[in-house]
Amino acid sequence: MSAFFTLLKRDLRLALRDGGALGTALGFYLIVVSLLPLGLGPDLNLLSRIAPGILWIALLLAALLSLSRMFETDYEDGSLEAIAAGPLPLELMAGAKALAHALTTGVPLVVITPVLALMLNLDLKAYPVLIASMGLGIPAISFLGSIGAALTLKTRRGGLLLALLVLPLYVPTLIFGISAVNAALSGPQGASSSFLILSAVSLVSLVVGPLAAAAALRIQMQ
Amino acid sequence: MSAFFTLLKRDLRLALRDGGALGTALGFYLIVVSLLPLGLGPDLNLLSRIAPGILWIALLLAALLSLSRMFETDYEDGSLEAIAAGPLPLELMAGAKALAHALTTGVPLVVITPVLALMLNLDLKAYPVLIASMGLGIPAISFLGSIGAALTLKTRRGGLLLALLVLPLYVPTLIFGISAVNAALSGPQGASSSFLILSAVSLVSLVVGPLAAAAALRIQMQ
Amino acid sequence: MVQPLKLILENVSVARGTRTIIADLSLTVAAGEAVLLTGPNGAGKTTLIRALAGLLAPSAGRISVDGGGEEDLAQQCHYVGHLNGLKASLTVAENLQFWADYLPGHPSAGSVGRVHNALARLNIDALADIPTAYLSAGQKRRAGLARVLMAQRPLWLLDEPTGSLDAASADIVCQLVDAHTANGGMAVIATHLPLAIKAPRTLQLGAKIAAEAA
Amino acid sequence: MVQPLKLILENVSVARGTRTIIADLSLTVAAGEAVLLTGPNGAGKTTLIRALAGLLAPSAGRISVDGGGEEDLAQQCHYVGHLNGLKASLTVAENLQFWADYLPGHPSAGSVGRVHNALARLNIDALADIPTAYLSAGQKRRAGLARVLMAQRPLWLLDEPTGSLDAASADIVCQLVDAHTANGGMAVIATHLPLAIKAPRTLQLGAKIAAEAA
Amino acid sequence: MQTQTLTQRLANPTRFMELSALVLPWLWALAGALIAIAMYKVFFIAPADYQQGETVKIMYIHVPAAWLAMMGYGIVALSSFGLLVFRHPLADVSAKAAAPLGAAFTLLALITGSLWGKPMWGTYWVWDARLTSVLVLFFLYMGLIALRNSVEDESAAAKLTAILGLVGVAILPVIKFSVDWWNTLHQPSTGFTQTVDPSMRTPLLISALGFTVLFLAMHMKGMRNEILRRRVKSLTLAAVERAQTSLPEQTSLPEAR
Amino acid sequence: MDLGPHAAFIWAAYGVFIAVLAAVLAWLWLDGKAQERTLAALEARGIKRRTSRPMSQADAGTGS
Ligand code: HEM
Ligand SMILES: Nc1ncnc2c1ncn2[C@@H]1O[C@H](COP(=O)(O)OP(=O)(O)OP(=O)(O)O)[C@@H](O)[C@H]1O
Ligand SMILES: Nc1ncnc2c1ncn2[C@@H]1O[C@H](COP(=O)(O)OP(=O)(O)OP(=O)(O)O)[C@@H](O)[C@H]1O
Ligand SMILES: [Mg+2]
Ligand SMILES: [Mg+2]
Repeated sequence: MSAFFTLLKRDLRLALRDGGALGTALGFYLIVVSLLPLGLGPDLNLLSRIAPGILWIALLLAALLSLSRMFETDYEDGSLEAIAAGPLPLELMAGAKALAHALTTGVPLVVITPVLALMLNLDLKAYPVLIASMGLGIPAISFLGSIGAALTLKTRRGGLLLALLVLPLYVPTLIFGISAVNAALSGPQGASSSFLILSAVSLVSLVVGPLAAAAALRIQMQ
Repeated sequence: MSAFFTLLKRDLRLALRDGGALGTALGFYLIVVSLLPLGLGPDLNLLSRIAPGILWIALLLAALLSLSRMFETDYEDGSLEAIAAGPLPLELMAGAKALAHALTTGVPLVVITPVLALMLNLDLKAYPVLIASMGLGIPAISFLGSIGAALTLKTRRGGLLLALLVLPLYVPTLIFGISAVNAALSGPQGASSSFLILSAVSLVSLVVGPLAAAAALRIQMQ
Repeated sequence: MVQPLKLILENVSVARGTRTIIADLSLTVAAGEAVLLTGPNGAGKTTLIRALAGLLAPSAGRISVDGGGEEDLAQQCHYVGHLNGLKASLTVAENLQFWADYLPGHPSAGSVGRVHNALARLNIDALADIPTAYLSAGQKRRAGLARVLMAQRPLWLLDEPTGSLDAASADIVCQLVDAHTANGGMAVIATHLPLAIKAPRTLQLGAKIAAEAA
Repeated sequence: MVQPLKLILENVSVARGTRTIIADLSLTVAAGEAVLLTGPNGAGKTTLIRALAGLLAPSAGRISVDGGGEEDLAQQCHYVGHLNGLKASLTVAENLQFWADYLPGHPSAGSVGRVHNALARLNIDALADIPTAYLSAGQKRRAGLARVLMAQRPLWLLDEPTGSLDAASADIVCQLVDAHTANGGMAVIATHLPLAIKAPRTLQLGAKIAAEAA
Repeated sequence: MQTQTLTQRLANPTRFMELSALVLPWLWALAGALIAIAMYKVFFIAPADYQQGETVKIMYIHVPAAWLAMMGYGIVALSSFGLLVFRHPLADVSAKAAAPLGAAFTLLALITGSLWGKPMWGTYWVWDARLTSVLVLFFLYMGLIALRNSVEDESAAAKLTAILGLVGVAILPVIKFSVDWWNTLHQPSTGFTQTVDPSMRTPLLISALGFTVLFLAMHMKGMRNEILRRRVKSLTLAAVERAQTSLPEQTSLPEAR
Repeated sequence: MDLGPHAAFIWAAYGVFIAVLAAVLAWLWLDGKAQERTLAALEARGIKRRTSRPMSQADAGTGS
């Protein structure tokens, strides 16, 4: 297990040092959300109505964009092979990288969501549910995303492919994430079933993600 | 001038061969637009009302995402230096790269816009204006974007930075692009002033973009 | 002293794409032996080394390490290829520290001491706190090679280790290899340059294949 | 026959970051001369070559090519650094074809013939239609070096050209350099290996500087 | 030695340090006095607006902050021009010192504006042209600071930032005229300072003047700090170099011919 | 002083204003002090600038 944390620590440090991963995603999120009213016009009612959906989609896209780098930089500079030759099973290695992605990308995105929600005039009641649903969705995003990242490792500029592969996997997360928020807005008890399903999706992806990603990596490194 | 076209041809061929640049952008555009109804619910009136704004923003983001590669791949494999040692002034070189970006990213994005507009139930009247405004905006996007690409060339994962630097430059394009569409929807003659300004913005960026990008590249290659 | 081991190749063939690059090669490397792979460009040196590192599956035959535990090939070797496996934004010491912590423990010293030691042996201790992005080609190479000292493993697989090194550094690398083999380790090294290694065995890879290719 | 030229360095200093790597160097390279830069890792060979290529501005002093046109330094030289400048997804021939078309014309042959010629001289014509992604290290290097034949320029700046080449290919490169200097060209070559070039001048860069650095 | 022009003399960092040491205390004092007068007038003399009530008091800080946000960018742009075109040795120091100050005042304009917007418009934020363009200005400042921080080599960072600074000037007219392009809740800027009642105009002008002087003083102080930082850096490097020359020398320096 | 129903907004605005300005001023002051201190320490160790050119580019850091 100590190898797992060593790897995790290194990835976190690299993310901090390079700044880019976190930065890209956060900046993108901020920018998408501030461009939106420019495009849709300043109608606050309209904005507040579409706010949960917009925020969820923007978050998903921001996280998606940083996925491609999950294994790529290590592959390009030769460290992925050396890491794979280390003590950690490839599954745990993929898990560590996905976790690092969740921590350096997902969490900061969720943390600044309230500020953006304010600018979109989101109903105050919706804040806790929105944040909670996003927090629950983050693991699914990063761990399912790792599958796509591993599959597209060697395709140059695999951006499209990655997005195309991962998007269908994200649909349940997105649907239940948003429906949790909408349910909470309409009644006090409505959200709990959506939350249950969301958690289930996340749990499943915690298992499936690393397994599939490791299998893909094994083939990629041939 | 023949060197300019040689370079342009090479960039176009690379874009086709690698597939990625075009692919990433197109895929991203498609995905954003198809996620939207999932996030906002299937209310067609709502969708058609926000369609021009959404399409413009999604196009902008899609183009923005592929910017970072404009000079980066050539810098990383050492060809940028060799190209700079060629017959073309750096300004024209930057111009050729921006033009290649416009042709391989901007144009395909504009071309598939009608399909996506259909999915969002955009008012039929708006199609020609939307396409025209996007077509007019494309040069501004690529040429202003080249400034950001050159400025962030050496910063690792300059994604955020690039977006942060370029977004403010894109605001006028976005505003006038959308206002042209809205004006056309409300009356037959309304759009022309927006179109004029949009063309002016594009023309200015055709000049400013290569100049600033070349200045930045000169510093980066030191 | 590592447990005496043997690297055994039995009728190994390795293909790249659709072409068979290495055909029906049998070879035994005993503990304490160093094998130099030579041959023209495109002969298949890199291909063979990657197969030994478990990164390419042989299309026929079997590669195994005999006498060791049941860990697989990759866990028994240090592979340093054309790429150095360095993170440009981390300093040299941080890069090595990661490997020292990540790779399973080394009996003789704490991981910090081990890094320190390796830096000194490769004569890059003055560069310890510099991000690797700022190193010259040879300095990067040495930092990359230092990884083999971060954990004790029986088999070293080095692909043109001295390509961008000056004579003094190349000697240092040869001494490291000598010390490793003297200690019962094995090494397989692809090289174009004569290396000042004690008693190397040389395996010349097919000029024929290369002639086809180039 | 190229017009006789001279490369003149007057009291040139070059800094990297804040450190002066090359201090107060004066040097004249006459037409037909080849200069080998040697010295330990980190001595500043790459730094000097990049300054000659116009890619690093000297912090003091002046670098100029005398007797040529008024084009600037970068236009007078071919610089092949540690990187090969190849596009992985284009074939070897396509890569070279681009340079042949892009760089200003060569009197003797059409650009297609020129590419063909260069491939043959570097003995990689069999690889012409293979994407460079699939080449071995030495094959890539040769494809990268072929760029210097794509346009006639008086000054060749090569950074460790033979690093990953086998002996035969290294000889080919040396012959190319000889032919270039015999034709009145100049060459400055950083290298760790002895090169079989006719009558080279050697410039040993400071061991002192390197000792500081490494 | 030619006689130096005034700008040449000011260009000399040593001279700048001497001059600014003399001027700076007076600037601080002047700024403090002006702001004190303004605040006295704001809280004890100026009337409440018949429409906006007492919330109009926010104006006396909001408007100066907004003006200084734009002035800050003006300084950045001018300095960038000075660096790229005249290679003025102090230009980059000035640009670097002005960016965080401008960003701070932009943030203040945004925050005070929001806090004024809630009672006036019923919301903290609307996406109208003026507010959005000020937000964009804030992004631009962030971009300048982030770009400078992310480029390792200081002189390259200076020049790259200057390029961005110059390209970004386009934002200033956008902010100024954005109110005319878009239907907007925000006060149009034309002639407000002329038409408003003197009982409110005088404190506003004094307040604006006071904060402008404060800005200039802070900018001067920031430039002094930056010059000192660069001196420290070059001295540290000298120290490192001295330590290194005491290393054993192995062979001679590059052969010179 | 009665600031009417929206007093909280006025105080908040002034409060934030003062806080931000105070933070900037404190940063400027502390930063200046820190630079002066290190400079003095270096000079106390007898380290002088290599070039005594008063207009040296290194001085302003704009050298290329
Ligand atoms: C976050 C919100 C706000 C921002 C970013 C903002 C920004 C600005 C800017 C940039 C200016 C200077 C314009 C110029 O000189 O051309 C300005 C001036 C002004 N603002 Fe705001 N503002 C905001 C909210 C408000 C609110 C809520 C009010 C009052 C209801 C207000 C009233 C004024 C007034 C009266 C002026 C002076 C106009 C003039 O210069 O003639 N602002 N604001
Ligand atoms: N990914 C690949 N796909 C297909 N063929 C490849 C691939 N990589 C290398 N080859 C081919 O396999 C052959 C052997 O390559 P290899 O890299 O093993 O040579 P090498 O002996 O290491 O040469 P060098 O001395 O140049 O490094 C070459 O002809 C090369 O073109
Ligand atoms: N981008 C950079 N920034 C700061 N210092 C650098 C940079 N690149 C190289 N250096 C330093 O400059 C010195 C000279 O490097 P250079 O690459 O010129 O050496 P070299 O002689 O080519 O060595 P090698 O034989 O290893 O290629 C080294 O000490 C190196 O650490
Ligand atoms: Mg090889
Ligand atoms: Mg070098």
